[in-house]
Amino acid sequence: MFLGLFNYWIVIVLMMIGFYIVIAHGNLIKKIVGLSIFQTSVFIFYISIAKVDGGTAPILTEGVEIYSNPLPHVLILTAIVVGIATTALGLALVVRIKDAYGSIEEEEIQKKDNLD
Amino acid sequence: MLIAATIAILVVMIMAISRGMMGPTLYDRILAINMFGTKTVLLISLLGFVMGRPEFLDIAIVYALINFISVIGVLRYSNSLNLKHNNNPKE
Amino acid sequence: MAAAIFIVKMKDLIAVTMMLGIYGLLSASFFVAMDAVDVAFTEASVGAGISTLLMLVAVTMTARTEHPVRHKPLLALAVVFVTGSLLIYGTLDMPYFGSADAPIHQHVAPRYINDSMQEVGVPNIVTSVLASYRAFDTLGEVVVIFTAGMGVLALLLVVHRREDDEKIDSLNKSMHEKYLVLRIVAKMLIPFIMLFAFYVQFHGDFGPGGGFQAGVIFASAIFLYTMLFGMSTARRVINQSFIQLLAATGVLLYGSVGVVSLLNGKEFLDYSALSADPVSGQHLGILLIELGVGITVASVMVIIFFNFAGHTKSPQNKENKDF
Amino acid sequence: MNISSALFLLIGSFLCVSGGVGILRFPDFYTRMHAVGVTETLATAMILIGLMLHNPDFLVDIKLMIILVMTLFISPTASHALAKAAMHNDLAPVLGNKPDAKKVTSSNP
Repeated sequence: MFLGLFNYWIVIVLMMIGFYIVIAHGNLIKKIVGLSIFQTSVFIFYISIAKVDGGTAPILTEGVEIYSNPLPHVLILTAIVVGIATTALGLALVVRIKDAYGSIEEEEIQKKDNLD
Repeated sequence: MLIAATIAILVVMIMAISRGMMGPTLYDRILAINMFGTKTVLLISLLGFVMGRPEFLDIAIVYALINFISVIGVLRYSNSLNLKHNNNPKE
Repeated sequence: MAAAIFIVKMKDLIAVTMMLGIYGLLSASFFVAMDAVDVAFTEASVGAGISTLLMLVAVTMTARTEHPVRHKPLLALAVVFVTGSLLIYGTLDMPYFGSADAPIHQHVAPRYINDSMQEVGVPNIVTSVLASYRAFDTLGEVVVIFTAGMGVLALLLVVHRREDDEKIDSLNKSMHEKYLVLRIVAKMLIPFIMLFAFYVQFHGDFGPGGGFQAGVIFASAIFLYTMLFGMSTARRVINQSFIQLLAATGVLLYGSVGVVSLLNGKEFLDYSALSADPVSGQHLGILLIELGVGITVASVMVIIFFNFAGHTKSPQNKENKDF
Repeated sequence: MNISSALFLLIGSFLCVSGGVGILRFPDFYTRMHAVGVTETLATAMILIGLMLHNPDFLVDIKLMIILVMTLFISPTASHALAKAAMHNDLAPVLGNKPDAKKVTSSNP
């Protein structure tokens, strides 16, 4: 009966994995990886709700009546590219932190801050 | 037959993933990625035919290109990484 | 999806990056299965290629292995578990997968699907929604990308000292022997990749594709060149300040199309003002806007990559000076 | 669907699966790479030819052809680069029946 909700569950599992990585790991690069998994789970969520049974890709051709919903596709398409740009920004911050503190582990950075 | 081929490719993809997970060396993982990428190209072209709209092969072309670029990139940077590893122990 | 679970456990960050690459490929094939060809296109070029590369460069610049977690992850696990079960409880009211009468398919989507051919005249609905109906939104996205590129520039800018040509040549020669086969194949492929990027750019009205994808593909061709022919050679070919100028030009082109339509007495980014015939005006507007998007995305990606890859070298240079 | 196309697809799938078994079962990196590198190129070619025969549309055929040509370029090149990089970084192959060699392979990151 609940089989129709399967897609949401996959999304939630992925999202939670990403969330877990972000909160439980101290390594900053690992945190960014977690964020990007979280991000992808949101993409999958949007795309899966856009799917219509029996529909095809939203590019008009003759003889096809049912199309999947194009709106989420648009939103996600831009979100992916924006996502990579922001990820790059995050990685740039990590690199600078490494330059400044010599480490990318959260705890070591905090220790160094406390020493100052 | 199309569907059979799709299933075969899916099985192979699972095999490649498991090698990527087990892979004792870095190169095993790169190999797994490379194989996975090629299989994705095939999967996408097959899926286009299975779903009855084979116009979307552009995606497969992009995959083939990007796969190559990422493998080259990985190799290039893993090389520089290993050099660093050799230098570091002295410090 | 197992790849994601595995990422949690891995300590070796490079292996994590590899798995992220596989994860990107996997999610893109999922998008194809879900009819989202445009999205799959983008994810293919971004998720599988560029993000893996950037991660890898960042990993090489920082540390390779992750420190073991000292505190017990039980609290985090509990938080995750509670959030997850609440979310699952929330899904029980959601419409079933693939049902055609879900609320999302009731409001604007039918209008986009039924009327876009008359109003915009572009078969690819995703492109028409992206560049025409929601053009203002897309302008915002482009500005975000531009800002991110500028942020990376501000954080990682390496003042490029021009190395003497002899040094570049000698470096080039040593690399030439090392990467002989790769270089030849790359030389054959790079023009093709660039050509393909233009095809994607201008064919976006009819098939999957458009400015975002084309920009990323074009940038990846330059990445390939940079990786195989060295940073300094690539910088000789592509001037950094020129690229920065291009990034700004793309956004400017987009914005000025909007202003032109404003001056012609229509609303901001209403392309029917660009030409006497509304549909051809739409065509022109979409073409220009996609071009702006493509230029900005490509140049921002190149800026990001150049500064990341250039940054790797600067500590070594410093060390050399210290000795 | 005509018989020739089905035959090509069948051969391609078989090669794919054998490559997959190879990557899982072979003892060290070089043999694995051999298994993948050899089967992958041929399997891709077979499947793409099968699809070409299956499909009447000219444009789609051209695109399949482009993919095929590019795979024929890219796949061996990637294998070459991979093997060369592994060799450069002193990844020892497992030779003959020396169980010690395996340790060297696995200890190398």
